[in-house]
Amino acid sequence: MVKTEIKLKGLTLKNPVMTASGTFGYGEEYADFVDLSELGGIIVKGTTLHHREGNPYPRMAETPMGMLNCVGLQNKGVDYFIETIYPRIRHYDTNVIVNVSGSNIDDYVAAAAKIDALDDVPAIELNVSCPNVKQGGMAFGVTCSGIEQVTKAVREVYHKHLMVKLSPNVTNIAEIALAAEAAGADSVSLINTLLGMAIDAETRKPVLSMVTGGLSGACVKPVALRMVWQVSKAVKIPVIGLGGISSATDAIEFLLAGASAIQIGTANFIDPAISGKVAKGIVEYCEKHGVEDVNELVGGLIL
Amino acid sequence: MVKTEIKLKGLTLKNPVMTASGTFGYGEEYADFVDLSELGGIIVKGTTLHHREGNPYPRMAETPMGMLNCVGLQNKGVDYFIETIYPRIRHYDTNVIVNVSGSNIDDYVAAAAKIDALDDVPAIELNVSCPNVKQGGMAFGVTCSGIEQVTKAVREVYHKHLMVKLSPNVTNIAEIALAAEAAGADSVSLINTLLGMAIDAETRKPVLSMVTGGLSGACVKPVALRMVWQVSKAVKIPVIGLGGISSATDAIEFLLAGASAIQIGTANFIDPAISGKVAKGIVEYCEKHGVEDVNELVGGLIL
Amino acid sequence: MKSRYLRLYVYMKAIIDFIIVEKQSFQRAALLKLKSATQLPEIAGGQFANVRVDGCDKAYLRRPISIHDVDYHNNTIDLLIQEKHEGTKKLCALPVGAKLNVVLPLGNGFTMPEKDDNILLVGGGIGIAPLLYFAKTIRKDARPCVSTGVHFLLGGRTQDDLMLLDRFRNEGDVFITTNDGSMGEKGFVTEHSLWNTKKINKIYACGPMPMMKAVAKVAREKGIWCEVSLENQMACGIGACLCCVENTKEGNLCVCKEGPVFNIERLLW
Amino acid sequence: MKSRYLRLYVYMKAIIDFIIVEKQSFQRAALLKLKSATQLPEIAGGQFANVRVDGCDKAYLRRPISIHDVDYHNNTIDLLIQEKHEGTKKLCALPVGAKLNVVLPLGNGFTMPEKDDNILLVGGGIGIAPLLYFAKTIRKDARPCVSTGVHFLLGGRTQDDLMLLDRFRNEGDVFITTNDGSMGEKGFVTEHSLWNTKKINKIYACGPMPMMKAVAKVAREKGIWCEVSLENQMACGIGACLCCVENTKEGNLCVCKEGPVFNIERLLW
Ligand SMILES: Cc1cc2nc3c(=O)[nH]c(=O)nc-3n(C[C@H](O)[C@H](O)[C@H](O)COP(=O)(O)OP(=O)(O)OC[C@H]3O[C@@H](n4cnc5c(N)ncnc54)[C@H](O)[C@@H]3O)c2cc1C
Ligand SMILES: Cc1cc2nc3c(=O)[nH]c(=O)nc-3n(C[C@H](O)[C@H](O)[C@H](O)COP(=O)(O)OP(=O)(O)OC[C@H]3O[C@@H](n4cnc5c(N)ncnc54)[C@H](O)[C@@H]3O)c2cc1C
Ligand SMILES: Cc1cc2nc3c(=O)[nH]c(=O)nc-3n(C[C@H](O)[C@H](O)[C@H](O)COP(=O)(O)O)c2cc1C
Ligand SMILES: Cc1cc2nc3c(=O)[nH]c(=O)nc-3n(C[C@H](O)[C@H](O)[C@H](O)COP(=O)(O)O)c2cc1C
Ligand code: FES
Ligand code: FES
Repeated sequence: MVKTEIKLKGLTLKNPVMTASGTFGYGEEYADFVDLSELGGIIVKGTTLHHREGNPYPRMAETPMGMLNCVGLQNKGVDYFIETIYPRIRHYDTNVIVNVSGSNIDDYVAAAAKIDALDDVPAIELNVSCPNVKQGGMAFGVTCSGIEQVTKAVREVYHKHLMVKLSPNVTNIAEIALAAEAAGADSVSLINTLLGMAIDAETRKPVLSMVTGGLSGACVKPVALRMVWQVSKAVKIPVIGLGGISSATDAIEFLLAGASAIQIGTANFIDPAISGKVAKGIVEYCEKHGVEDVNELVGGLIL
Repeated sequence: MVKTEIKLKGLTLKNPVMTASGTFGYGEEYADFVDLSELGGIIVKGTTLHHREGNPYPRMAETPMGMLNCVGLQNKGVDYFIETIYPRIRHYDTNVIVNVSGSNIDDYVAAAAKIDALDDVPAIELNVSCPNVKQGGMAFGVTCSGIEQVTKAVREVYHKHLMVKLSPNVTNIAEIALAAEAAGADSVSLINTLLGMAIDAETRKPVLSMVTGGLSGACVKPVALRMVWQVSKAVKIPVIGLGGISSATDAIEFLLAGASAIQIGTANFIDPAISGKVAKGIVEYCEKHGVEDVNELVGGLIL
Repeated sequence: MKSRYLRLYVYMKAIIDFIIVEKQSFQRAALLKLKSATQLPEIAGGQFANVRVDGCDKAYLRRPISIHDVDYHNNTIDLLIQEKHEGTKKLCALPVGAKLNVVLPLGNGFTMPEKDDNILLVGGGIGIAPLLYFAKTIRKDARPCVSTGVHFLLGGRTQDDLMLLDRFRNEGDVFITTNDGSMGEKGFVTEHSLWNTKKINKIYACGPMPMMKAVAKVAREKGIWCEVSLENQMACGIGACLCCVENTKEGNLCVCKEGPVFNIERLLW
Repeated sequence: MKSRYLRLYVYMKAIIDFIIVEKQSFQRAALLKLKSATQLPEIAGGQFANVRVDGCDKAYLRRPISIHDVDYHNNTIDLLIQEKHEGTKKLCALPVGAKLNVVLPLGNGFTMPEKDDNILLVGGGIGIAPLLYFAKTIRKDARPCVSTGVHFLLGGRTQDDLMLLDRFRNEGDVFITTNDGSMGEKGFVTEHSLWNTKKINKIYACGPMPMMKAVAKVAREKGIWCEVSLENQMACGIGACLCCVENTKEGNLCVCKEGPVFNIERLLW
């Protein structure tokens, strides 16, 4: 039996596979395809203090082995989440983690404090890296001082596992990760989407309503893997790797690069059963290669 | 007859299609496939003051709709170029542009000064963004002061068209472009490769000898297009767009986003005749859409 | 009523590897019959499938395609696919014997009519696809078929757009318009003479946006209940990504989950 | 001598859309016969083709494949392809009638032997591919064939690796080793008894690295002239990208352009 448990501070994952925020709804949407109890965790859709309608349609453009989105954090707000969604999903036999976003520090803090009170949510993922909202969002994630401020402020009110999600749209991601660590993050997750753009040559217009959007999917994997490697060499807290993971082999590569766990995003759209398959595939890899504990793979890159 | 001529300061392209440095050799390699006289220009392999052996093999990894390389500027040095290669290629009926690299400012300046003396080279492209060399290279391209220093120094000795090639591995590429403009660049070209990485899960080793390498090809197009758009809104000098261009439609998108001309890189490997096809395809697009002069497309994005 | 509850229970979504067992090619479209080795989930008229396009580097995401027909006995579904760009071209070029990975059934179908309804099913171009199976479900519903039968009003630019008319004629009366007059009455569906002669109290429409907007306009003018099936761009197809939203009176709703069928009263157009 | 110059002149590279006209499938390999509608450029033994893999999202770049045979009269080439990962699997799965876009001929072939040479062509695994056509060019060269004929020494792990032996027997004597002894002598090619019995002054080798290194070692020990064909990873295949370099006594050389065939004297191993 391969040991697959990953212990992070205050957060135990039964295996390293989680699903990425904004790509897995609230888990319910995938329940017909995946046994949710076979996942290490589910990170639900970005939640903000107040209701947000998100950006206008069109919000999506297909790109070579990837997609752009400018959803813009459409959600009904943290109170609606607590009252209506949380009761439905709190008893999943997996970690339910809430992705928290805001347009200013007070909003982040207020939303995080409300979620701190939910018994069955062991962690939040602080989204300081969403490229699709005008205020806040990515702005916090691209400077050390921005990330420090918001992480510190949330740290004061949030007492469980605090994961900070990093933007790849920066010159030096290791520096940003160190700032999050210094400000009290329990882990960092990366990458959020790369800022991109699509144009329709026929109409001469941008494809997306917001002109630019976030790039995700298989195409970003090489960049994500590089950043996970750079960050995991720099920080002491665990790193959660994501960006283009579409198979168990991809997941193993992120573990080897230094990720303690991984998230699957866009690949859920291509194969709604992929998260369960990756969890199984990691075990198969370990069996084949005589790895007794998945933790042995973490940072196991041979240079 | 569609007008396709693009006039840049001291550099007239018969059409907006050039080939990207490091992907088109010295043009000779493609002469069986493309009529070089049908191109706006050829940017030859990165040239340094001294001979460089480049990095060890393996230098390449395939990725989803893209590739990583860590060639590391293998070349025989500027003197060899001038003595042996230049005489062979100077009489091409197209612009021969030399891509110049260095590990320190003096080297850049010395190489640029030598090329300034070549009658049949109307421009250089300053490569301050190569991610595959330890010293210099990208380091200059990721800070405003770095790019300012090297551009200023080269500007003093180089009297023809000075194109500065930008790295996409930065938080704010518009800022970097403005620094290049202020320091005397006649144009900026972007993007160079995105820093990425590949791991072989079976051997647990990095695929590339240098661990990381530069990502190019169709997968990077959305990021490149976004950066071209951001930069062309910020600067007054012309912008040369590249990154993943694989068809005439892709090229049109870059023109609409604000590029005055484009370069084709990795796509040359997939179809060695693609550069000529793109040049023809742009004309066909213009004919179909009643565009009389390609310059009308530049920055023609309808918002 | 039992069938209603049954339905709610069985709309379980599945990922199925189908094999193409029959194929009929048209001008720029194809009809594919897909066979599943396992039992099909129950499917409502107007629901859709999300189809993976293997071996097409221009189609990373799945392609949403309406379910044109279902045969529970043989575990087959029919898809009627029009070539648009690379993804649908690749699908239309697939040979018999090819494998097709499909997620289904997705979305909410059309609302079943009541016994006394006078219904009109309006299809434009490839939008005719879901209407066939919907008509079949009406006729096969536990309750007796709507008393006046099923009427189809199908529109195309030319005769070539109107495929498989025999299939439709098997399920009801078929009225036709073409823009060029090459078949049926000349003009748009909304210009057909039946609007003046027939009694209609429920419209179900699927087709290009301008056509659906025109139908909705007619419905509003005449005060007729009307459902339309939207075709917003989708990424996940199951309500997870929020990419496919339609801005409605209730705010942004996912077309893949709350739709694709909407009563026009909910829409802002 | 005329043929020499002629060759230099006609090694023009071309991009050709071939059609697969014949196919033979093996355990985990396939032999494809590709027909061109236009005249083939002249091709030397040991040169390779760079093949685009359409409809495979795991193969963005072309795949270099040796030219196994050429028929200038019918404008066909043969490729012998072994399934490695996705790209070659897709190629091996292509049906007769499929289109294949190929850049050829690339690289420098093997050096033609002289009349009095005693030559041995050593192939391991799929490395046997280029040796067939090379042997044919030797026999068809303007000058009389090497006096002692062509000898092949072909090695595989098992019998299954040794395909198309009849083709090789048509061109010369065939000697065989397999690691498991299922065919020919048991052991590696370098352990075959012919090394002790035959007079050899030129070796041409193609196969997996360990095998080529072993052959090079034997050649050096015995002072025999030896060329090997390398298989470095390639991006462009035409000497433009500098990805495929082999670190040689002359520095980093492009295998696609300066090779794939190298005299072992130039190599660092
Ligand atoms: C619920 C629903 C049911 C549909 N039923 C059918 C059907 O039965 N038969 C049929 O031929 N077509 C149907 N369509 C339209 C079909 O999905 C598109 O024609 C197809 O996705 C185009 O793919 P492409 O690769 O050829 O075109 P591309 O334009 O290259 O596709 C690029 C992207 O845009 C999306 N897209 C393009 N056109 C449309 C469109 N009209 N609607 C939604 N997304 C689009 C694609 O899914 C893809 O993500 C339906 C669409 C929806 C939403
Ligand atoms: C000059 C030359 C001649 C060759 N001749 C033949 C032949 O006649 N028959 C045959 O079956 N194979 C031949 N090969 C090897 C063949 O190119 C590889 O097996 C093939 O590229 C693997 O592709 P893949 O998608 O299956 O594997 P993957 O491992 O998925 O390929 C990933 C990347 O690595 C490269 N790569 C992988 N293996 C090799 C390899 N052994 N050599 C070079 N590049 C590799 C691929 O081109 C691709 O870029 C030759 C290689 C070279 C360089
Ligand atoms: C449609 C869509 C919506 C997303 N919404 C969110 C979000 O609400 N919060 C967040 O932190 N990341 C969001 N992301 C980013 C993903 O969680 C993930 O970081 C990114 O897609 C890269 O991973 P992938 O390539 O595996 O998809 C979203 C991504 C997509 C494609
Ligand atoms: C193999 C290879 C070698 C390259 N060498 C250079 C170089 O010497 N100098 C340079 O400025 N850019 C170099 N580049 C970057 C390209 O010129 C181009 O900026 C990049 O590949 C993005 O464009 P593309 O996606 O069209 O390839 C190289 C790229 C590749 C793939
Ligand atoms: S397509 Fe994802 S929510 Fe509708
Ligand atoms: S593969 Fe590009 S130089 Fe050899």
